[in-house]
Amino acid sequence: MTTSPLLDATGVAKNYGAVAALRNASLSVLPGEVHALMGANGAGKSTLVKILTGAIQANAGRFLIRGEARDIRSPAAARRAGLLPVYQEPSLIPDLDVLSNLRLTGTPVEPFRAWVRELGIADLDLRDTARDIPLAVLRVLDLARALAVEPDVLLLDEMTAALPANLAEKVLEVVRRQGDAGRAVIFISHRFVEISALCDRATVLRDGETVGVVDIVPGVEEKIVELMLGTRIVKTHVAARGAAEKAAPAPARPRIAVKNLRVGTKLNDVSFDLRDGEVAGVVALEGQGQDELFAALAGSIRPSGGTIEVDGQQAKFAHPIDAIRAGIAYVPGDRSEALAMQRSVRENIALPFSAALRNWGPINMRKERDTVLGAIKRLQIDTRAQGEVQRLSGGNQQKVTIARWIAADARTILCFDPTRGIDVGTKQEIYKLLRELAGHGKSVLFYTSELEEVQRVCDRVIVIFGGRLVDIFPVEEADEPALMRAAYGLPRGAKADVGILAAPNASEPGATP
Amino acid sequence: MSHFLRRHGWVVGLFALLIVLFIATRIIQPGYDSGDFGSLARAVLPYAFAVAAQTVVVIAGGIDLSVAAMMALTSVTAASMMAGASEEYALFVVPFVLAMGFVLGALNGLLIVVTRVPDIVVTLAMLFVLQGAALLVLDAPGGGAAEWLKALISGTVPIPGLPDAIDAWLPKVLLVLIVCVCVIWIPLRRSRLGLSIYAIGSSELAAFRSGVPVKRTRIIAYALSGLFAAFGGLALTMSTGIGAPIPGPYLLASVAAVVLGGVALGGGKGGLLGPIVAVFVLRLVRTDLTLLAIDPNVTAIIEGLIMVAVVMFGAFITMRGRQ
Amino acid sequence: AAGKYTIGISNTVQGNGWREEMVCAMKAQALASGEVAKLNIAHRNTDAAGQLEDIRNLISAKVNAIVVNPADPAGIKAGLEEATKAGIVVVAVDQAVTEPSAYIISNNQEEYAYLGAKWLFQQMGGKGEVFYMRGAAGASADSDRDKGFKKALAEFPNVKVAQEVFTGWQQDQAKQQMLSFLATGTPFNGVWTSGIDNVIVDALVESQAPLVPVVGADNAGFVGQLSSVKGLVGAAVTNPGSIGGAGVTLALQILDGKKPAQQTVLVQPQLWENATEEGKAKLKAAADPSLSPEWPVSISIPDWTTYTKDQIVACKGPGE
Amino acid sequence: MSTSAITPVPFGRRVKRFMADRPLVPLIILLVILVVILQILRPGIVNERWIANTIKFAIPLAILAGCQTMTMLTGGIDLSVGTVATMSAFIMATQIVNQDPAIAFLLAMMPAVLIGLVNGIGVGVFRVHPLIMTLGTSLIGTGCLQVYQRTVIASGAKIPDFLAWLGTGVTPIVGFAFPNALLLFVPLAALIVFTLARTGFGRLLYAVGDNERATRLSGVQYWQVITALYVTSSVLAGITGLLYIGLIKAPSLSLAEPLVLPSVAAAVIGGTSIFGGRGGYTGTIIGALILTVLTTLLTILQMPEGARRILFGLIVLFVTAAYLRIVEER
Ligand SMILES: Nc1ncnc2c1ncn2[C@@H]1O[C@H](COP(=O)(O)OP(=O)(O)OP(=O)(O)O)[C@@H](O)[C@H]1O
Ligand SMILES: Nc1ncnc2c1ncn2[C@@H]1O[C@H](COP(=O)(O)OP(=O)(O)OP(=O)(O)O)[C@@H](O)[C@H]1O
Ligand SMILES: [Mg+2]
Ligand SMILES: [Mg+2]
Repeated sequence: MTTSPLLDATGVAKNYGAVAALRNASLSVLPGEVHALMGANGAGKSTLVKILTGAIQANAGRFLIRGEARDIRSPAAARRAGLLPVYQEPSLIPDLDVLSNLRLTGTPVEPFRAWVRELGIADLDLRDTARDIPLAVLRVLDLARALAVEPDVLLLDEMTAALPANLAEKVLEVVRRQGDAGRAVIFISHRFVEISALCDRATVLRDGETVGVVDIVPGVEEKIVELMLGTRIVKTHVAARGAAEKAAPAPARPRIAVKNLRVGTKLNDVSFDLRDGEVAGVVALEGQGQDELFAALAGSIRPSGGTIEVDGQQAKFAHPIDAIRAGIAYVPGDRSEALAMQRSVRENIALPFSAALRNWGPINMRKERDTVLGAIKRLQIDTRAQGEVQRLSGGNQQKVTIARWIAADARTILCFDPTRGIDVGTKQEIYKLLRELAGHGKSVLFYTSELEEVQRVCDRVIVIFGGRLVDIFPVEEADEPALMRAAYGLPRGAKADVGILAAPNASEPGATP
Repeated sequence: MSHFLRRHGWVVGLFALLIVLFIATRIIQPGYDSGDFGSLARAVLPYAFAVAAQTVVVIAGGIDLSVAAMMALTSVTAASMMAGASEEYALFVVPFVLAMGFVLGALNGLLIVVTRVPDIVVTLAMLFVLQGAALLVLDAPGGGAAEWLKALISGTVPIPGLPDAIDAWLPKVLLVLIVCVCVIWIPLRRSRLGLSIYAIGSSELAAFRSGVPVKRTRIIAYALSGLFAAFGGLALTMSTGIGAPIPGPYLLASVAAVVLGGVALGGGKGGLLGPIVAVFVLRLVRTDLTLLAIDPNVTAIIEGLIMVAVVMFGAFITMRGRQ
Repeated sequence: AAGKYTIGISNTVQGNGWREEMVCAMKAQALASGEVAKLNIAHRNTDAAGQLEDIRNLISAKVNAIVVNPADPAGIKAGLEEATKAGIVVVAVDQAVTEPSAYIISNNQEEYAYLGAKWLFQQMGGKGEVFYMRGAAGASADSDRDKGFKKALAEFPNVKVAQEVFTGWQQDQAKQQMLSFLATGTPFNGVWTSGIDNVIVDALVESQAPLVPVVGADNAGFVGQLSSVKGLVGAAVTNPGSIGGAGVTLALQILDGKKPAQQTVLVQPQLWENATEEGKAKLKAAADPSLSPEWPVSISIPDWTTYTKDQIVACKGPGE
Repeated sequence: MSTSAITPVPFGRRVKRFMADRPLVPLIILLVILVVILQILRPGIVNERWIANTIKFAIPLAILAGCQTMTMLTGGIDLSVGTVATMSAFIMATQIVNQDPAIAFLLAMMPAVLIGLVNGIGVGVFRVHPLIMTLGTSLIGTGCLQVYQRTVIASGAKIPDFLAWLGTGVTPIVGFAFPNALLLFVPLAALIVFTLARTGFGRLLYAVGDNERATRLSGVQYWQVITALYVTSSVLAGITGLLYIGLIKAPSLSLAEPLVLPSVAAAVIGGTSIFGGRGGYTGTIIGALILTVLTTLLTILQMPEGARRILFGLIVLFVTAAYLRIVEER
């Protein structure tokens, strides 16, 4: 290829105290390409993006933009250089309305509106305050805001991770067209489907170092995984359920019985059972009421109608403590919602032990240590950054949120998108863990935004659309097209074209100019 | 309309409360007239500037404990410069003192940014520093003020064509307040700088990532606070004709009015109108209590109760709204 | 007889024994006079600007007279002028005001300091080092007293100030300052205090330091100590809080048409010492252990107040 | 990542890291430096009597700063401690005149519990900002105290001997005069340190200050923690009031108010984050000692009052900034 790179970074290093987030990373992006940045959790992808966009300063590194050495000292400077990021976390100012947010960054309004519409959000009021907008929509607005100024290089950090399939699909379409228009996109994702559908090349990071740059061709996944994980063994088929497990007789009464549950206008007349020893998957597009369902079961919000029965007894949850007392634990999708970031791994895992008034007294330190260590071992949490949870990588943070309930020995775990933004290796571990829990007679309610996971982990599938229960069916009948159709509220058996995700291999990798 | 109410509901409610209080005042003291309203406006002036000073930094996500000390320092500086000086000299003193407030406010911001010590601690330390400086300027109340400055806040604004009965309800001091605040606030509110101040108060990280120069904006917010405090200091000198080195009760009052005015202490929300209306409400409550000749000690209890009750009520409303 | 006047009161220091006594004296005198229907009291911690607000509120309340302890002599001129214009009689107590139309009845602060300092320097034999414990930096009463102290100091060239501190009229701060000073081992021969006196004697006794002569005010606690603490030589200079009652009397006289000859009436301080038998007798007569230690014992001023001790201690005004 | 252990670390960095791991060390060094300066300015001042006095005055400050430390850990602040301490002290001194000591004590602690409860409910249930809530209750408390004062003018006040003994007394042990107040303070401080480090309640304070939503999802009931916290804080303030009246021996209506801002400063100097989630009580105690010594130092320097205040402000700022720098090295 003769074209000179649009962006070329070499020898990038960044230390956080004793932890080296990046050691010798490099990245070179050509005009018109969609370039994947891949790596396990904690490999340093987000750190590299932050450095390239001036959000943090590198300790070392050389940066060329269109062949010229540039020092990117602030987000404003990166913006001037034509580099625009969409970070892993939303970056709209929460208390300003969308319009003011646009004014703040000097984004032209009309192109923004056009992009928002293009990205599949029809009814956006620019005077809405960012705080009141759902997370998934915020991410799309972030993207539209970046697109509106037509950047030379767009950096998307796990843009699709928190998006429901319908929005993710739109995003992928738009991103691919960016590449076609001669601009460059740096695309971070843990989803191979997206990478192979979208990207031209991939740079793979491991432990803060660039370990390879590969062209995306069919079948390259294995190679990438090898690069990403080094010697780590992957793809053991943990998710397959043993025959013995399946043969266990169904208990007489369900662990949890939800009857005609209603939450405001978001959730309507939903009924299902959750049995001991099963993993039930919830499949839904973004904002179909699944948030409310989980929140109601976890005791975070009060339902406006219907009943929840636990072990045959009707339960009323006024506070999460009530659900926890009933043995129901909630693992939220957003880790920052679940962790005390400045406290240690140990304190975070042990947090539920101190919650009840009668446990406010002196702590039995030995007992606590043993329990916590057991949970850490079981989840293989990398605790090198023990002191403060905020220094752990995203994947390890997620493990801590689950470890807490393993340690507390909760009977039912509500997992809301626990694999969001987690690398394949860790994902496998989590699948295995959920199956194990079910094997030990626990019950799990599992929402995921990745349909493929449903097939791997769940026994039954509960589909919700528009706040109503669409269907409940055993996993054997849940192939991806069937799930997709159900998620769109279509009856089982009907045929419909639901976009590129349904048949990812049908689309060619984007052509290089 | 519902949009407007949702966003400005609190201020509208405060206005309603103010009107109710005016009616109550007329009932308590049927002779309460325009002259008394002028007195109220004069009492409000230093508080209004103090609260404006506090509001700007609170919106920017900070707090300024040095507001009252800054008012004391600027007040004694103005008073000692004008003591025995000519009337024209005051024309130079006023901008000098305002600039001084601006610079010292910027120093507050600079120290916060450079030392990375929490704002509440930096401004607490500056409270002592500014108090000390005020004592070095004047070790006892004293100094003087130019006659034209004092005249600026007494009397009413004669607007041609308007009947005197209405003119009488337009005290000059109210005009001074509106002009001084609007000249700074309205352009600010409409500028990118103003947006940036709201942005850093709402989420510093998001603001930084949106390309807002966070440090510079913070310094400017504190500088503006200093400027408003300097206006407050001048207001003190204008109304009393002297400068007093011991700070008045403006710090607590400013925090209370900011909260009553619907500005979230976490930053990023609210405006200047609410807190200023809140100042009128609090001052009028004070007047009513005096008119009712309520035991002064009970007055303190009532003022505390109002503060707590109104804030609790506001919290209650937001909680209900969230559910 | 039901009174006919409404009197407004404005005071800007709250929670200080002296000021509380002043307000109680005002109430008691208003009650005892029988001429007052209602008192309207604005009594709180504030500055000159706050007092202006209070005075204007009292004008709005249409009182007949305002008795004011000014936060600053010049700072409330505008408000007092407005009051006079509205036909209200204005009497300033304790400190002077610059508004010419106001009447003033006050303790002589300069004389207060001069009297005590002069006695102290004589006790010290006209030479030595004095620990000078002032009031609140920036308060006008403090700077007036400083004038008196300096005047006495000028008369005794061999007396030096060992150290000068501002107690802020706060007991704990004063005590800590005294203890720190004692710990330095600096020699000193006398202590002059601006009314924060009993804690100083406590500090001297507790740390077993030599009991040097101490000058304070006529606070109940200190007056008691002057008779009870062995070996303590000291003097209490009167600074009656009951001046407030005198202010009410003056206001009523003016309302009744009996204007005084001058605008300003000064109440001269007295000095009660325990170095002579005569002084001791005076002290004994004045001592009143039943009062709060922060209250001045001179709870009445002859010719000016007519209430009884029970009335001032009860602290009730007309209609309460 | 383990390579950093192999490369030699420069000495300066090593010292800094050593201090960062033991954040108390720089504070203690500062305290010693202040005492040395004092000794140089006034040779002979640092003697047994001075030490006893300094400790006596630092203790009430340190306990109130403990209230600030605990509330600051949850992201709060308790500005009502001054009023609460004053109320307890004043009520004790006036009720002891004609009440049984035990009853007087109970009466004295009543407003403390009440104000703590109101603070806790306001902050924990109604979610009022702690700054506003505690300011409001302290205004109300002051008003009530003044009304109360009217009712006891006739009966006068008295300082119970026991409190005077506790506040001002010293007991010579092996030739050194130990202030009796230590009898109260040492167990109290040990209890606070233990509570913060080793009890469920202490854990919750840190966790709530760090991420309240996370604690809620873990089953923590915020209002319970906050109410218990503010009641504890108020009770501590009440006890401080009793100790302080024994020290000052003069009941006044603003007795402990001057301690409020320094108590915040002491907690901050001691390394507690005003935003919550970080800090501890040992640092606070040293912070209180530093402030007390600093006050003495400034008293001794013959300077105008204004200059002294300027110096005080600058030193507080400088110490906090320097300390932050050192601890950030971690
Ligand atoms: N502020 C910080 N302080 C200390 N260490 C940090 C900080 N931010 C990141 N790290 C560390 O740097 C490493 C790289 O983190 P980074 O967030 O870049 O990983 P990532 O590749 O984006 O992972 P993920 O896929 O989980 O998002 C991790 O080991 C992390 O613990
Ligand atoms: N401090 C602790 N350290 C370690 N594990 C704990 C601790 N407290 C409780 N656990 C464990 O957590 C699980 C549930 O805790 P929970 O608080 O419900 O028990 P508990 O009510 O404290 O029981 P009990 O009061 O009978 O000891 C149990 O397995 C228990 O052993
Ligand atoms: Mg990342
Ligand atoms: Mg990460």
